[in-house]
Amino acid sequence: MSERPDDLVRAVEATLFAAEMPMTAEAISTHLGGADVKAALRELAAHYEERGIAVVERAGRWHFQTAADLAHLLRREREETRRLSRAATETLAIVAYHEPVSRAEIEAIRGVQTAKGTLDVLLEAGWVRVAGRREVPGRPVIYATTPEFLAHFGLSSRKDLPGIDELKAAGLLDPVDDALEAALTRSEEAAAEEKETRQADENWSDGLASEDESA
Amino acid sequence: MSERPDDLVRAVEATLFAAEMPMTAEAISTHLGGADVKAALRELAAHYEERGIAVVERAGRWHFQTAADLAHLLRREREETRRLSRAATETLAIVAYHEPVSRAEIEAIRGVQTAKGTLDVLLEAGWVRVAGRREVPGRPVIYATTPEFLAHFGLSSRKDLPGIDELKAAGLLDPVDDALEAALTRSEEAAAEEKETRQADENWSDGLASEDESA
Amino acid sequence: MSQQDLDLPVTLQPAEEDWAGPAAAAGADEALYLELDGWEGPLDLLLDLARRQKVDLRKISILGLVDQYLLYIERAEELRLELAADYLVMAAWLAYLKSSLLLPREEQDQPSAEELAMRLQLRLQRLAAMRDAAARLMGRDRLGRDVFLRGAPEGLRVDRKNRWQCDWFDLVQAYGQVKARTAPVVHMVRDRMVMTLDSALARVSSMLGVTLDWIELREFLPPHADAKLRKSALASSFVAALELARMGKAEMVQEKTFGPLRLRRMTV
Repeated sequence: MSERPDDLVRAVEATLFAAEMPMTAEAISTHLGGADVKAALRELAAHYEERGIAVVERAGRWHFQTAADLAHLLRREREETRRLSRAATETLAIVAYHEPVSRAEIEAIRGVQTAKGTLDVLLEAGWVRVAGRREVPGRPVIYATTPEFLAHFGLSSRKDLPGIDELKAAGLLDPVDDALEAALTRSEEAAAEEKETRQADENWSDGLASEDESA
Repeated sequence: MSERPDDLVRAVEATLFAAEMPMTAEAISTHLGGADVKAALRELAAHYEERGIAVVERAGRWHFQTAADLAHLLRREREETRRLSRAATETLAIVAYHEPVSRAEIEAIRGVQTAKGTLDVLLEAGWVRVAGRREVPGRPVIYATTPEFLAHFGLSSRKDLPGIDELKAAGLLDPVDDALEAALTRSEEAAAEEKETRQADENWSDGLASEDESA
Repeated sequence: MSQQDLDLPVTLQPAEEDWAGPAAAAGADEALYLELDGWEGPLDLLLDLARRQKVDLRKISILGLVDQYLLYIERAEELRLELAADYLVMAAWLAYLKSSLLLPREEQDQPSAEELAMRLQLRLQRLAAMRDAAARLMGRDRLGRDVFLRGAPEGLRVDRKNRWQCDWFDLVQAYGQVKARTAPVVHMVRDRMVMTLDSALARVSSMLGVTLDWIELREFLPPHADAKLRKSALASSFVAALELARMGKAEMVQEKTFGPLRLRRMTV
């Protein structure tokens, strides 16, 4: 395809390629039995100018590197959609209902220790922020939700979150097993009601879907 | 100096150059967001054909390596790679030319028991792998070569094994029993044909001898 | 005798070390007799002797080869070299092969000596082919010896970025569950009506005192008690009856399995 470069150029090219560190022209020359490699290096630099890799000199040492405009290829980002864990969801809910809260307060409300990573996930998601420190002994960091949190969950303000009474009415305050049982019993009841319920569900999920898209 | 290659070729070039391991065309394509890279790889291989470094395909994976004819320049500072024993070398050749092959089959060809360590050395070098079991009484383990084996010995695929076509044609990769049966059948056949056969044999052995010299 | 037994013996000698240092050069003729350790078994020695005939392995004289081998073993013994058993086994086998080959055809066993000779030849060819193949393989431009990978590749990195998913319902439900989980729990232990053994004992013995007739156990139970209390009373009364029987104060009879259990006072 392209013309065969002369042997010295080829030798310099291979030497530089196989080198584990950038090399000075002198070191390359020594390696190749004392040949004058300056011209060969210039020829290589010119040859690679337009290609995906480049031969460059930095502080007197030569090396191969990726073409500057392609450096982004070396680090690619892959976005993965992941569901929030149960612990993180609970923590987020507690921050939303009680903000600003410290980690100790979150743990007191959850009744379980909260791993540092759990809050990190929420910070990474951009839904929780550090909102300063509480002026009590130890000055613990306190957390609050962000505008992104409201946007993601389609809330105009935290006041839109259902209150405790509403949660109770929805059966969401029942212990998990009882709630499940109640749900099963309910499903066996009048089939006539079901249609209505489904209708309501759909309305609700429609609303959610559009929120998801906007998020 | 040379013409600027198209963006995809440059991207494939940069990706392959930066990679720490040989990459399949699929992996390169995935890294570059799904582009079809086959043509670009072919173009690169052609471009580098005459240069000090080369783009090669081994067992379906591509990598850059130094040109073979520059070995004498690059070898000097390198530690001499450890030599394989004759037993290990022969065993490796038998696995490569006969794969998949059991230990008993290797021993039948070599006429000696193969020490456990011999296969271990090849497994450890990453050139041979366990390829399952043969479904015969005793279910012996069978061995085959790896992509690393092909890469190490500069073979694109097993078809590139030196002389494999000639060995196959001469029946030298068939078990002794099959060859014996064939030979006996042949010897019982018309004596008139014998002359021709001998002629063919001579051609064959000439071919093999000349390959030996080139090796 | 099976085909297997007649075939070449596979020797039991383990191979030499698997990574050799710089290879020891073999070669000179007298070295042949001193390098016994250098052979990978008798088949290897046979192949080397065969190659000394400098003809195609397909045209090799098996009789000539047998003689060479036997001569070699003889000389090695004269030199007092220690021979591994497999070399001697091979020598014996080859001597047998030679005598068979020299016998008139009709006196031969099955398989014929020619067949055994051909088998030996085929095996030598196969070993030779693999030996050549190995040499050619080792002579290739090898990665890390003749050709090299890039010394310092930048490496390709894929940074994973998470896009977290959670919806309104999950959030609200999670809060509800936290609240439900941590709400103070009150345990209600319901009062169960029971008849203790003591009261059953008192009740049964006093009722037995009223009459000498047989009384069915059920009749001892409080007549207006609810179902749960009746169950408890039945169990306690039964145990009480057994206790009274043990003490010799009452006798019990049941005519058939699961039939009514009757009880009456023992008259002394």
